[in-house]
Amino acid sequence: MTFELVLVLAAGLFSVGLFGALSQQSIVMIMMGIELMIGGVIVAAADFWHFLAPAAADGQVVIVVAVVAMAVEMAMGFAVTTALYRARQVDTTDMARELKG
Amino acid sequence: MEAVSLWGLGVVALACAVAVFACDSMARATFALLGSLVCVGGVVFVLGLPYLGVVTVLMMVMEMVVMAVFMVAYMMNPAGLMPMSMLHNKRGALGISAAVFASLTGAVFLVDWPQRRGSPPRDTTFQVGKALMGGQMLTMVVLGFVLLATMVAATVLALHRGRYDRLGDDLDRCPARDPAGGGVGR
Amino acid sequence: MVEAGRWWTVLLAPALLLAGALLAVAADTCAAAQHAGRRPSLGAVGRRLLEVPRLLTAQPRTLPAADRLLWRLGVLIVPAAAVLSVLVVPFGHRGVADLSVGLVWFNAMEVLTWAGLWLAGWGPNSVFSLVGGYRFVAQGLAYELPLMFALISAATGAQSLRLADIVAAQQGLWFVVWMPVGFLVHLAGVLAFAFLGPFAYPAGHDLAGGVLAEASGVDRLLLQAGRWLWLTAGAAMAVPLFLGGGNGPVLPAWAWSLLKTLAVLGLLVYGLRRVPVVRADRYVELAWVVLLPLTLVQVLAVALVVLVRQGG
Amino acid sequence: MSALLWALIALPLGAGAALLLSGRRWNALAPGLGLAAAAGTFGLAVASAVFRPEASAPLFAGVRAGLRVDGLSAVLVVAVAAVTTAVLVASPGELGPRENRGRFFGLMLLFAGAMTVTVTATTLPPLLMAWEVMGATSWALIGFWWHRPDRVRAADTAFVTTRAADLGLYLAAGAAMAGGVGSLDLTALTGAQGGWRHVACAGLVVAALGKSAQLPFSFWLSHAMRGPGPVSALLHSATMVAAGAYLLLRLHPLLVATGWAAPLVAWTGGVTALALGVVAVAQRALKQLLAASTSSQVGFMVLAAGVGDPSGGTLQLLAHAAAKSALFLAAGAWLTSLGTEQLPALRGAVRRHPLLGAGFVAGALALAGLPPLSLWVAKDEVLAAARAQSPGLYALGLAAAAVAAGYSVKALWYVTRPLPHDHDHDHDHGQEQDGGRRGARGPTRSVSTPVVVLAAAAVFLGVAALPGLSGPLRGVLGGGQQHAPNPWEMALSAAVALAAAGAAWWWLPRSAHAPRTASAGKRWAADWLSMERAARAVLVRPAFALARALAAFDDRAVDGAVHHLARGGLTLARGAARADDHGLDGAVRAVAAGCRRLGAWARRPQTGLLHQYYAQAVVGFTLLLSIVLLVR
Repeated sequence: MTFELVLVLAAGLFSVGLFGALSQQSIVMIMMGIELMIGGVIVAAADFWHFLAPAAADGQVVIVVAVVAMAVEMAMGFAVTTALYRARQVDTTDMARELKG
Repeated sequence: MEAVSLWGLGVVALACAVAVFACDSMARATFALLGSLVCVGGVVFVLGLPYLGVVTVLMMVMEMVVMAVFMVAYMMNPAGLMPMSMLHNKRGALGISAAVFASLTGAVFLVDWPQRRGSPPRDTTFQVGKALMGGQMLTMVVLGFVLLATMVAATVLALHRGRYDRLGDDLDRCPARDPAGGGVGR
Repeated sequence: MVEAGRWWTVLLAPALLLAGALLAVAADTCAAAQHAGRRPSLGAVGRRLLEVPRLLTAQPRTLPAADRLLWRLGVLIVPAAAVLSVLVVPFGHRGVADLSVGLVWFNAMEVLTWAGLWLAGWGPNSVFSLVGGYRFVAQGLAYELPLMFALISAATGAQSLRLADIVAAQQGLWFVVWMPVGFLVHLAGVLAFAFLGPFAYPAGHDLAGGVLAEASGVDRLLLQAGRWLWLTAGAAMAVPLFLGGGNGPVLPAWAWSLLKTLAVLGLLVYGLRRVPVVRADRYVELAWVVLLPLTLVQVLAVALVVLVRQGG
Repeated sequence: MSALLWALIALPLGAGAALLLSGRRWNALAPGLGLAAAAGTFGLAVASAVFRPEASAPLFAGVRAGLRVDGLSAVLVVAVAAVTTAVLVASPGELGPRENRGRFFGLMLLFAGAMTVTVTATTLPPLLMAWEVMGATSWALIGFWWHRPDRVRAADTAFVTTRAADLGLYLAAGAAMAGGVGSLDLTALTGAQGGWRHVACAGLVVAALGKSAQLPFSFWLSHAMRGPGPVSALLHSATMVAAGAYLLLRLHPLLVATGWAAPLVAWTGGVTALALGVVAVAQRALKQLLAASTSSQVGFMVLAAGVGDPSGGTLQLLAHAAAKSALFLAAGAWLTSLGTEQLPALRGAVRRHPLLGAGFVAGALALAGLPPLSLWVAKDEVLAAARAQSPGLYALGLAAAAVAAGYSVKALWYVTRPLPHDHDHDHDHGQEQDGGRRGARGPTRSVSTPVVVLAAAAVFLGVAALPGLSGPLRGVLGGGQQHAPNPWEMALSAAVALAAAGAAWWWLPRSAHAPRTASAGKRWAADWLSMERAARAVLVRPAFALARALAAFDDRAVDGAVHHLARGGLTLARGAARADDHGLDGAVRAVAAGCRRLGAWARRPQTGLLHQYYAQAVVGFTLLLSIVLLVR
């Protein structure tokens, strides 16, 4: 039963992260939301690994990839934000609409 | 023992996750996120992946500290002293995430998961290491290149000065007038 | 061989750590006195130790809009992390907890200090402490990568992250002999995350104490204790990693460990006064441009040696 | 020998052509040249009459162009040449120096050449060609003053009528070819098989009657009088009208061979003689009177051809040619000098021009058929032959002779009246009325001499033909004459002629002053038996009606179809264009507008707001996920 519960935990983390990403205006908060979503993925991966395929290392590879993705996402996110901020003092997504249709 | 710790960590993680978007102070939000992710590391640790768990904690701590730095740099109200709602489309987001959560939990309980196949090896760290260096070498290589590309791209994007500004218009100024200090021979 | 100690070792380890820290403070006071030309005397040491009751009874200053929760959290994390990091260190052949990823655990706890100090800096809502916090993060970015590669070289040498295995791998030859760079970088790292001596930049006097500027009362005590505890923990960690832990010809394992730890601690305290405070941006340049390649080469060399020895 | 014949033909034709082409350039020299050519032709004619040359040349495949001067044609060739020379002598008087004399003399010589060829031809093609040239020159000469519309209309009427008749010749030629007479030789025509012979004969008869202005076709002769004087003298008295009669005389064997042709021709000739005689009596204009008399005299020739008396016919032809050309020359001269041809206006013309008048009187007397003049003798020959054929014909002939005497005396009466006192007045009146030629210039001698010569010929020719002396003439003509006129016949005809003349002379002064209440018959006769109106009614109007109908049909049906086709094409094109504009372009524009709308609509999700992108992404992924899960 714990398998499903941990998955629910993962879904919960993912959903809260999603809510944060969708509702927050500040770029930093959105990135925090995304970090939470990836955290959810990591929990799910560990759960799958632990309860479904412990013999194979694929679950762990997914976690490694997720962790790397988290790191890359944060690095690139802050790089873009820095460039954008330096260009126009923009710190919320609402102000950065240039790519509008 | 394992179930109790999992429950504990799960609840704390969710609480911290909610706290991230509930509290006004951005510092508190950041460290709530840190707390949540440390619990995630704990869950992974408890699920029999000690190395990945501790590495996750290690990485999350460094990330959150760096995020705190950026948060102070780019947030209008990092300390949350003037509470203002930086939210928009709250109802929509809530709706969507609730829907997602419902569908995921639905999936979790409806899908008949296959039985566990095989048993965990004695040393899971060795398993992942062997896999990354063996069967999943391609993934490792790709990750390596992605990280390298990220380092270069992030640096280029973040730097205010170009790579050759310091060498002057004719690229021949010596010594180079570099805004950032340091560098051999200067 | 090192195996997990019984439950009471959980209490013994912090006690030993505390004792070590006190010895270090005493040594430091003597060194300071000698440095100042006075004869080191028990009185000076006593006076130094009287700081503890003074801070305990002092009225902590309150600041406007201070983030008390985060401040308290920060101040607590620093010593707690030090204590938690020691749990993994084997004393002689017995350690508190023999984790398979003991090395990574120590590193994780060491990184927690970043969070703790930044929070301690952010908490009081004062400029000097915040700048102090930033200074520690900058210094952390500087020393972290070489330190990590130093630890990795030790782990590669022992082909395991478990400290027991690392100690076992040093039966014949201590790692310090063929990983000198790793050992020195580790010592520098210890000083750095204890922000003492050359790395006292975050708590620098130019910032009126930096992180410690607004700390008063118990907070200040905890922070100060944390610094010296981390120094002792670092020294204790250096022993199993590079100095063969409990291995030694005559004395029992724990005796060797103790001796080696005290030796490293003495070396460190001696070094505190010798090197001027290094600014973080200068040290980050040294660290990233010189130390990092060196440690990478070090890890490469160790890996090649291991492959050769295993292959052959 | 044939060279002589070729020369006889070539001289007139060549000279005529040259003069015609020269036009006004040699206006002064034209009369001299023309006269010289005519004289040359006369000489050659006499030589060819003596030597009787023969010539032939290959013309078409299997058909030769044969010419031969035998007895009959020898006489005619000489006659034609003589009359042509006489008329050309008189012409300069008629035509002023400002006229286009080159063209006139050229045409006259051309006509003479054509007439010579006609009389000497032995095969049908040369006859046909000459026949056509004669028609054409007659048309050109009648319409000589072509800038006068009425004269041109007259020439056209004459030309169309004769041409219509000439078609008979073509019919004959066709029938001959079909009938197996490949060589188209005139004498061989009788050999055509079966029906083709009748067709050929019919064609020839029609052509001859048309050319000789016999009954159904004679109205064109009244129009022919619109031409210049000499033209009437040469063509419409001696030669052209005689050609038809000559043709019938030569083809008498063919007429007899078909059986029905001979009596038909004979009776046509007789009736024409009588009818046209009455018409002549009813005429008030001198030239119209002479024209009608020509038709009736030619009627006698046709009668002779019908009853098979070539010598009588030829004698009649010669005598009539001489007499009638003299009368026409005189009439033409009076027309130019007195400016009128109306008989009352010509009262006393003889006294005004005594020499010319004498010639006119002699010609008229000969025409009347009074003994011992030439026409009386010729007429007796013909009547004798006719009596041998059938008494009816004899009676018809006698009546015609009487009428002939009548109209001749009428002309004589008017002309010989004493000059009215105010003769100048008449001149002016006549001039306007007739639009006459250049006014009161008296006829020169050049006109009088030929008239006198011709008149003398008319008189003395009769003597030669008297029974005693007719031997050599009959020898020339060849073919013995079975019916020599016995004396009582000659006496009877003389008596009839004298009685008719006396009666006319007695009756004329009474009718001249009586009020001119013309009876219906008189008016009918005056109007040339309204043949023209009948022809117009029978042929012309239906032809025009048919033409109009055809034109209407063509306009409405053919043009209509074409117009409708074009209009249909246009409407089709307009329809296609409209369809293209609305249908095709409309569709294209609609598609384009649709794409633009879709594009705009597709851009709506790109709001630039990051969180909305996340929302879209999440919704998208959940959909995908659900699809994947549900589908599998």
